[in-house]
Amino acid sequence: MEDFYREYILDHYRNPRNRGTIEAPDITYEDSNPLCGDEIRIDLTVRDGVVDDVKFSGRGCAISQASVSMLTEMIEGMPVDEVKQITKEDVLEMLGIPLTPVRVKCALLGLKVLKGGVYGIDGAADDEDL
Amino acid sequence: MEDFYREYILDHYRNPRNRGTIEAPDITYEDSNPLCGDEIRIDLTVRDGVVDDVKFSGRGCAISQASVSMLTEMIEGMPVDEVKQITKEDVLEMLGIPLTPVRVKCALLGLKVLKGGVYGIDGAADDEDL
Amino acid sequence: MAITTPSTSTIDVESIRAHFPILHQEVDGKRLVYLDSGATSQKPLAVIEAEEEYYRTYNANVHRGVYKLSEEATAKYEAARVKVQRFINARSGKEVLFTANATAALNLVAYAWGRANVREGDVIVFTEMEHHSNIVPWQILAQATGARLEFIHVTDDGYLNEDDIARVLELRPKLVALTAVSNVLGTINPVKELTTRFHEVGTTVVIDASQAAPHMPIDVRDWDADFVAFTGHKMLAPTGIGVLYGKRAVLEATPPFLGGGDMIREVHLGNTRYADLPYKFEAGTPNISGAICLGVAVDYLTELGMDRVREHEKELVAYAMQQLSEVPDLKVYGPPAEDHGAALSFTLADIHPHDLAHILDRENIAVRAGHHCAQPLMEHYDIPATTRASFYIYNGHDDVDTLVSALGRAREIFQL
Amino acid sequence: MAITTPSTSTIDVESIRAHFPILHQEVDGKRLVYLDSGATSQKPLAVIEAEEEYYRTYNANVHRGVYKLSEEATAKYEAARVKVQRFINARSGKEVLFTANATAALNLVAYAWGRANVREGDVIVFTEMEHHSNIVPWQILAQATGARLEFIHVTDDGYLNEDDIARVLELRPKLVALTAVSNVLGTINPVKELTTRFHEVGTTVVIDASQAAPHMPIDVRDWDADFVAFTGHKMLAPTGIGVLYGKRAVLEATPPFLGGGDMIREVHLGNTRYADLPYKFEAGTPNISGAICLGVAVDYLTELGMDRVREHEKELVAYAMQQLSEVPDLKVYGPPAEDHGAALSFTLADIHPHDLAHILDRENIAVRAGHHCAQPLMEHYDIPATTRASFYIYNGHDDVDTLVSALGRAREIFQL
Ligand SMILES: Cc1ncc(COP(=O)(O)O)c(C=O)c1O
Ligand SMILES: Cc1ncc(COP(=O)(O)O)c(C=O)c1O
Repeated sequence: MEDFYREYILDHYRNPRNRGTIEAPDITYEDSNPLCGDEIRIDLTVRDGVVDDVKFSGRGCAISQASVSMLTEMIEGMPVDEVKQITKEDVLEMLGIPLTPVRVKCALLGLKVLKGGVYGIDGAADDEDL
Repeated sequence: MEDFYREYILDHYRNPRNRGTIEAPDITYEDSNPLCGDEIRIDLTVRDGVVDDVKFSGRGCAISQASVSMLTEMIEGMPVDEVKQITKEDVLEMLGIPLTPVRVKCALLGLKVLKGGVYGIDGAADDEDL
Repeated sequence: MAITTPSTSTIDVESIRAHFPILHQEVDGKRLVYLDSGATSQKPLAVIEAEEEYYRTYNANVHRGVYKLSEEATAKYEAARVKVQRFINARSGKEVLFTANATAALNLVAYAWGRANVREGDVIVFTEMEHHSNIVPWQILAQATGARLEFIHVTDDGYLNEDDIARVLELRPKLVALTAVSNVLGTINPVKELTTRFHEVGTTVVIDASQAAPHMPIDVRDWDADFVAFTGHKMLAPTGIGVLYGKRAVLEATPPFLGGGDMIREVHLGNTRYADLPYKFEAGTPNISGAICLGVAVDYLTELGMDRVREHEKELVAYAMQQLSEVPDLKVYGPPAEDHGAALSFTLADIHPHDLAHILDRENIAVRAGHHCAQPLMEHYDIPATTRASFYIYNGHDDVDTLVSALGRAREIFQL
Repeated sequence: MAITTPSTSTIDVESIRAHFPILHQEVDGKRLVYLDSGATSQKPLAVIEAEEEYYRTYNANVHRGVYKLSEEATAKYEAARVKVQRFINARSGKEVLFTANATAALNLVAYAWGRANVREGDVIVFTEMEHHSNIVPWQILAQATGARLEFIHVTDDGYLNEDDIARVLELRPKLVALTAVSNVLGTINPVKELTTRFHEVGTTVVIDASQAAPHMPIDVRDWDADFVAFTGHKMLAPTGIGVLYGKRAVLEATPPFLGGGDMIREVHLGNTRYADLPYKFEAGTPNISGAICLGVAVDYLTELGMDRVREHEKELVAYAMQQLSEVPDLKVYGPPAEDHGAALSFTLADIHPHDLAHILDRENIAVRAGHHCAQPLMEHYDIPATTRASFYIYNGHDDVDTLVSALGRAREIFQL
């Protein structure tokens, strides 16, 4: 169990990075995990094709919150084209903990919202197409 | 099996008594067995509180047809008040053959229609209340 | 009548029967000759045991549980959806909705799609050979919306009337409801061809595959129909589970039907956002064990091979038709074996089908007698009822032979 | 918090557990502590075996068969209806309709009764503690008809807000939908009293008894509500079977909902006459084995005695509340034990319920985490979710103790 709720996961859960909203974002998207109700919104500003600022809001479990918090750290300063390339596997690797199918959904909610944003509404809102 | 399709049952099936309709009946009623679709109509004339003439129409299996045929014979000349007293058991005894639950419904369709008629529409149209 | 009698059956009936516990029961030393699979099929041990395993080892509510049992139940439930998807060759599991039975599936279309799309004066078409479950929902829809009903009648030899088809096509109907295989006449309808013709005039096509899915390969992509309904209990699965296939785009555009748990994304007191497909149409706790067992049934049929199932039944129906043609005063309904599914209806002289079924039951032969939930068809042929023998993978020539000799006995009892 | 701790429990949990095969499984040497019966109950051997027996020995379609198997299936199916009738003290089997689950039952009312009776401007009331299945159908109905929704909110201690009740009574609503027992707060609502008050202003009363029927005696005649819905899988029966009770006169006056086989008396191409109660509302092949097994479940509960079930759970919930009150940072929702059903919701510090349920699962404790299909209630308390332990006849003090010590472990993991 300690494997799972590692120090850094709890740290991101209790001290999320980039938490908040952006007043005039270039991209904003939100979605929820229909099965648990957790919801996440991500706001982005983009300058010269690169993520300039990113903030997230919403609530959820330690896994979904730590995941989105780490994800925002990862994409700060990243070209949007590269953001589009981020895969499930990248996120799961970043988290670095073993996950059951249900918890994978928690872990990927942030990515789902991010992709929904960078591809434009409905772009990749679909689990299967993620 | 010969127990079941006795000579007189087949006789009533193939040579039904009182088959037909009455032009200006005092009482007419029809109903069907919703589960098999068999339908029976009975027309009656009443004089001085006594069944004067009775005819039946419709179609069905040997059991339902024989039963209604025998029933019409039974009630010709019977006071309507007595007709109202006829019970399930009377009909089953009249038929004189062993019946499974499904076939009991066939056997009692004629009585159900008769009761529906003499009690007035909806009077005893209900299996449970028969 | 065309007869094909291959020397070897492609399906080994004896080895199949070994999988069906109910067939091993005897009454008065007579084995059960079950010829009522058109009403409901018997279940192989694999299905019975899958149900037991579910309740003994991993029963839990699906989708919302974080614990192991619930994860396992959810995984198996969703795996069953994928099995069904492959069985009918749907593009995605999102196109496969679990319902209570075929009736619930057809009503889903009539209520959800129907109320959103059908307007006063629109034409709704169904055929004279439909099961009541593919008639009454459209009557109720027509009453609620003021739509007009039009019918495709049948010919005396059990095919759809081509003149009627041409006539209703000119009306550019909003919807046509058509059975893939008649449960009374056995007629196998040309679903693909008719779907194409109706699509050409902009008609939404609903196929009742209740008597097709258990008996022959079905390919919803090839058919191209908008909706396809069928029912688990006729294809080796338990009662209480059915399927509605819908084209994804059509389902996306259709509002939900039943409201409740699982079909929502967000509920507030005053309004609600609905879930994605397929959950939008699956309100409430599903029949979890039923769906899982339908998956097992589909595995069983797939392993057998639906082509072989069809070959087996075609041969058996041909044999039955030939044998029955030798019973005096017996009349068989429906097309010849090559266009004929697994249901065979007949009448015998003036013996009422109820009496006939009763007599056959004394020989431990189970057939169905009645209108088979197809009263308009009975009206067409002006008969109150038929006796129906319907076949499946566990039936063989011996069943036909037992039936035919019992029919002789019925003739004696009725002094024919 | 009021605590009652009788020295002897009225139910012998150990002997009950012996009847539930699933409870005998261990994971890593830890026995299953199943605290999610509010989502779905486990099944006793009697039910599992009844299902197996059905498919092994007398599976057949009901109502229309003349042969032995079908007669037996029909007799057992109808006997199950009578068992349910007695269990809820309905006047007649005609008042007991089998449905797929509680959700289908509530939607039946919303579609069949609702579309026939609710007009633009009418008021429909439900409470803030309803399950989505008793919310969304009324939202859909309101949208379709132009009716207005009004709500009875809850107080912070988990009761219905009396001011709201008084307020909505003045609106003389067309319909009120009310849960007998909350699946989140555990609140046992005064169904009889509220039914009387709503009847006085002419309101039709729909009771969601999904969390009541499994856990306490219910008497629909005493309640006097017009409709009562509940679901089999929460009361020892398989998935895919539910019940709608309706007062006979109300059901007689209600048009049918789903159209299809079995619910008809006579079908012609253009029109149909419907069957009598209860068949008018049971279209298509029912969940035959599900209904029969619900009958067996009802037998099991009746033999145990619903009064004793309630006593057992009241005592257990009181014990659990007391034990949980000793866990730091833990907050329990809902009323004290005497007004509290078998579901107990709580939050623990800043640990998200999903994480908590996950940690408990590692100890082989099954609880539910989430909004429990009651999002409006979550909004009321301004929490995203709760963790819910829900009890049943096979739970005892040992389960509570295991839960409490695992909660201590969760605190450690989360460094509280
Ligand atoms: C109070 C309440 N009502 C309705 C339901 C819905 O039951 P089902 O999902 O079986 O339709 C549930 C359970 O999920 C419930 O707890
Ligand atoms: C052609 C056809 N359609 C629909 C149905 C209805 O199936 P179910 O009763 O399982 O809903 C049946 C069987 O009864 C059928 O034979």
